[in-house]
Amino acid sequence: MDLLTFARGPALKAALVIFCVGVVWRIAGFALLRLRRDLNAPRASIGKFMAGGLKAVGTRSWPHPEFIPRTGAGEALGYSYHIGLFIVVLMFGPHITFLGSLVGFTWPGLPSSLITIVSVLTLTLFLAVLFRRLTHPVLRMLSNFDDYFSWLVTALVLATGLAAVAHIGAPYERLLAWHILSVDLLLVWFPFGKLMHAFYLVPSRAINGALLSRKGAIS
Amino acid sequence: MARPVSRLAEIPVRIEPAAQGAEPCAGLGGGVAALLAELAALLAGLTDSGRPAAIDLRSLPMSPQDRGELERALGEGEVRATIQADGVSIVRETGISGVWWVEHRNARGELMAELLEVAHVPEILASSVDEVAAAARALQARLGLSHATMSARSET
Amino acid sequence: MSIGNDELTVGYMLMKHGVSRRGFIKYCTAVASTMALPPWMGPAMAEQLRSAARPCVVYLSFQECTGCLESLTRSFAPTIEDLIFNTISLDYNDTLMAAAGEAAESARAKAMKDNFGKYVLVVDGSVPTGAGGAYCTAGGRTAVETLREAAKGAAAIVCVGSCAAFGGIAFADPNPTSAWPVSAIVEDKPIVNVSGCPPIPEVMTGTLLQFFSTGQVPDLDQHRRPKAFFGTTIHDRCYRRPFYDQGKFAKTFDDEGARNGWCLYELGCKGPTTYNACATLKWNGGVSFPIQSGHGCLGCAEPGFWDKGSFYSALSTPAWGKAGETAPHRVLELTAGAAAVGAVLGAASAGLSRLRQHEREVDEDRTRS
Amino acid sequence: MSDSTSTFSAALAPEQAMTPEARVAGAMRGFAHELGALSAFRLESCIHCGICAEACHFYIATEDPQYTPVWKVEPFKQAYKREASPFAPLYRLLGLKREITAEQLARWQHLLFDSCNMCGRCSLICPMGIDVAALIEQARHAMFDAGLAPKELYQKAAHQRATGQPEPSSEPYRERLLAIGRQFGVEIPLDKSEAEILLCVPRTDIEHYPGAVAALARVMRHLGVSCTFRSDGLVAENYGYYAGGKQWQRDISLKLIEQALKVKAKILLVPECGHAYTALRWEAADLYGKPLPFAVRHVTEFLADELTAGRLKLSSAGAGKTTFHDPCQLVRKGGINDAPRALMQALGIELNELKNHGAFSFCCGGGGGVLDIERAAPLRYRTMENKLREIDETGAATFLTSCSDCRRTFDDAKSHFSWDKTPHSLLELVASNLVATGNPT
Repeated sequence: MDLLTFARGPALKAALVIFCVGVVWRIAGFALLRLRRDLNAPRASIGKFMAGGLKAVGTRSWPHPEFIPRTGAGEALGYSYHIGLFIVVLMFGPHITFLGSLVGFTWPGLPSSLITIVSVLTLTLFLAVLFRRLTHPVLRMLSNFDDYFSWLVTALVLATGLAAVAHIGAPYERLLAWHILSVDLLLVWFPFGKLMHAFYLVPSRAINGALLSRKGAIS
Repeated sequence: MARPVSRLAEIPVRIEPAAQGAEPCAGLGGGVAALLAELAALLAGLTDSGRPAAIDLRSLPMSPQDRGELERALGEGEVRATIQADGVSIVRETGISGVWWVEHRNARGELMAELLEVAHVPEILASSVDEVAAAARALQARLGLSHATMSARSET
Repeated sequence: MSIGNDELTVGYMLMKHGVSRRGFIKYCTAVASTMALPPWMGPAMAEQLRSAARPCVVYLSFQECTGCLESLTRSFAPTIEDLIFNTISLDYNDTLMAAAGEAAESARAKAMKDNFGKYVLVVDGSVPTGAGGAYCTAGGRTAVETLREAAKGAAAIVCVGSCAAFGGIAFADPNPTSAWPVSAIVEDKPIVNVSGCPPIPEVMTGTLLQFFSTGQVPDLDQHRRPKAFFGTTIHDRCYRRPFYDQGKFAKTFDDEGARNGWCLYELGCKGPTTYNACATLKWNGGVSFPIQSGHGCLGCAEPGFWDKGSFYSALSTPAWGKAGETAPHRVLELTAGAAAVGAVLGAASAGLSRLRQHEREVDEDRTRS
Repeated sequence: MSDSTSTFSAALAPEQAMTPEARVAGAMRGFAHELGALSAFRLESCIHCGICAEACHFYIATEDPQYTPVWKVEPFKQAYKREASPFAPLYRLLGLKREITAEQLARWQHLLFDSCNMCGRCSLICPMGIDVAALIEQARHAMFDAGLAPKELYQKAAHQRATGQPEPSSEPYRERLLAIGRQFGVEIPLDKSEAEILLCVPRTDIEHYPGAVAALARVMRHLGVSCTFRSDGLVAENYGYYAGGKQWQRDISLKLIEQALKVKAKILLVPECGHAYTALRWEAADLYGKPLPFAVRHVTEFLADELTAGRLKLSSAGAGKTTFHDPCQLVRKGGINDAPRALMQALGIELNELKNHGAFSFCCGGGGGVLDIERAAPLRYRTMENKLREIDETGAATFLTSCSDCRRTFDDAKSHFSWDKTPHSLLELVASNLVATGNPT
């Protein structure tokens, strides 16, 4: 079995299984901890606080104007590489074929040349966020193995993907195999590290938004 | 200006822009310039050491525009030869002496190879020593003359 | 160099068949060009070959379909390569030769004896080793025996087709005949793999021609294939490549994209991972090649091409297990099963945490009281 | 960090002396007690983006990374990963997260108490929507159980739990209250057996701002509502909340809850005190174990409602250019944003808002018990400078707020920095501009 067949075959299957087991394990593992009902009288009606939760999912995507002078640049950097990742992951033809073969439907993609430009930009932003994490005192202090490894795993996927598309450094089938292997690695690591925030983002914002709305406070 | 040009390679290659029409250096025009520079180097090699050389045109990706530009840059020379051997081959000297444009076609007229040869005469045109020898023997045989009589005649 | 006197040179034999020196130079120039050799190699090859002794080729067929030989003999028109191989060099090929039975076998023995250490052994087909080699026997001898014996005196072995080179279809899972490629049986001879199912005829002839003229095995890649032909992927040289770069893909074989000649990647084309010269040399004397005819590359020149998932699923898609294992509903079953396991583990860990929490609280109450 | 360690031993009350093992065990107990799906989700969600630092006035003032809000709960994140997270068995098995140590906890005392007002500004900035302040509150509970509450907070909480008032006074607060009534010529409703509204009073007001106490009595009397103070539940503050003693917080809250039940009150009216509002409005029922049978309201929202209902009329205060400090417990964590502004409008006040106002207001710097922690003063002053600058920049002559602790903090800054402004109570301003509505009392 050659490397590519291994990467997109047994390795991918195993990674997918580990991913699913891990993600559900992790979510169930904390969601089933005890949950106490809030007995304090709410200020807002249930409808209002549910709405507040939904609203927070959107509004927390960008800092409140009061915070922008201090955080705007940092958040813009953070979001821009995420947007880049989304474009590359979801809009590149071969990726759509990959995801489509798993879910059973496809959607239109973007020209590969555009995707290449976006991924180069995204990789540049990736280096920028790493640089920032290494140099910003707060980030350096907060960062642990998870932060750097999650960065590495994601950056590897991006870099190998770019190399495969551009045919740089090795024969295509080896680059593609490395790319898919790096995706396998990412899937395996996903449930164990901070990448889980992809699943947490919406409910976390919604819960905090709802709880603040329950008090009638701004979220 | 005063310094004499002693080597062919020192002659700067300038590409004449096309008389009319499209941008002269559009597309892969840079590739044509590089090709001309390589030819200049090969010509220098030919004059210095007598070493012939060739460039396989099929190995170079060229747009029709590039091709036109290359043809214009090289121009037409005086010699044009046709070889009939298992299909037609056409050998033309370009406007740059020593640079030959060679096309080989098979019996069905399909292009099999296309080269720019840098040589005094492309090897394929010249008759080879053994062929000449064989031909001489054949000719003598046709005339019914032995080798010995031939040489005796020339002595007298 | 006088060829007139030496009746055993290639040049003499070509001349006898009406091929002039210039015709031969021209042919060799074209071969060099297709092999991406330096242009001066063409005439040099021609000169060397013309004065070279008549080469001897022994062509053995094992577990094969004769497709490779078909490819070789159905190459365009009666040509120079046809002359060189079929007429001049070929001393044994059980399919093509007029002789049969004992006569054929003794012709082979004679050729091998006369040219010991010098002949080129061309092998077509994989070598079955199961059931004591009984799956492929000729004249009461198994393929393994025949191959081992023929390999002894060979200067080099050229494996023609993916079966001889990599085991091919017979080698595919579950490999019922325990078939092996030649390289698994013969280990002490230079081996050149000219893979493909079948290989391009010009690739076969070009490889042999180069060996005859230089007496040396050409530069080979990791799979022992001549780099001259297998140096780039189909995808690299594909005329549809711009559509790949633009992200324009045919989604079905009869959609607008297919009619417009867009890239067949999503229809399972293996061009990007297949090293062969189809996109440049093409087939049938340069008429076309599969992608030009609207079908993706199957990757037939690559090892194990039969076992790499569906020909019609894209390279970037998952491929595990048997056909249909990666269909969406099967993937859903797989992930749902995994998720159920995860849920059980998660519930267990939450339960454990709660228990530990409870223990600490009991501990707390005990401390209090 | 040796200096922190030395301060921590100095900052301990004698009854908090514990062995390191007992400290860790205590912290883990407190932590286990606190942990539920919600707090676990908050700990899970942090992506280490560091953005919360940019909301925190301690970080903004010092640019010292250790003041990053989420870093303040780092030991508890670590404990969570090791003890209760979904992969906790793996963490323990592979030794990926160490057990927290007493030394580590001691270091974090400074971060959890001295340099956090629990003002909740970080909870508003987090892009993942984590309520960081809620985590810090829970971490304080564990610190309390580890015997690591700062001694000022611990002692006041202990005293309040035992006696009802956070510190001894020359005369009991009941007497002080009556004295204030006599001093300001206002009747103090005290120890009525039944009343619709139970009143209480900030200790800070009794000690420092008797005018505010009188103002509350005056306004209530003006409105003619049935209300009373109760000698057995007089103090609004809850030092149990500050110190992190959850059980103590409950005991202290119960004093007021019991009195409210006793007088069959419909409303427990929280005076101008921010954290008292949080403790009673948003936490008391949970500690009590069932929903409270009465409403908990802050005096500003109560008065604003009276205004809307037409029962309260105010004359123009003639206060000139004015700015207002939103106490974080009321606006950001309590949702009381419009009430003080409605009152100020009724008072004819031209409000010049601070650059960061409403829910985005910076904390005064004294909240969360920080004002009481002596060693925290230098850092607190440093942090306040930004706030004072914002107030100055409005160019307002009058400076109002609606929390006596905020007021006390600003007063303290006034003497420390020789600052030229005096914080005033919005309630007092209301009390001095009451207009009769023909609603006889």
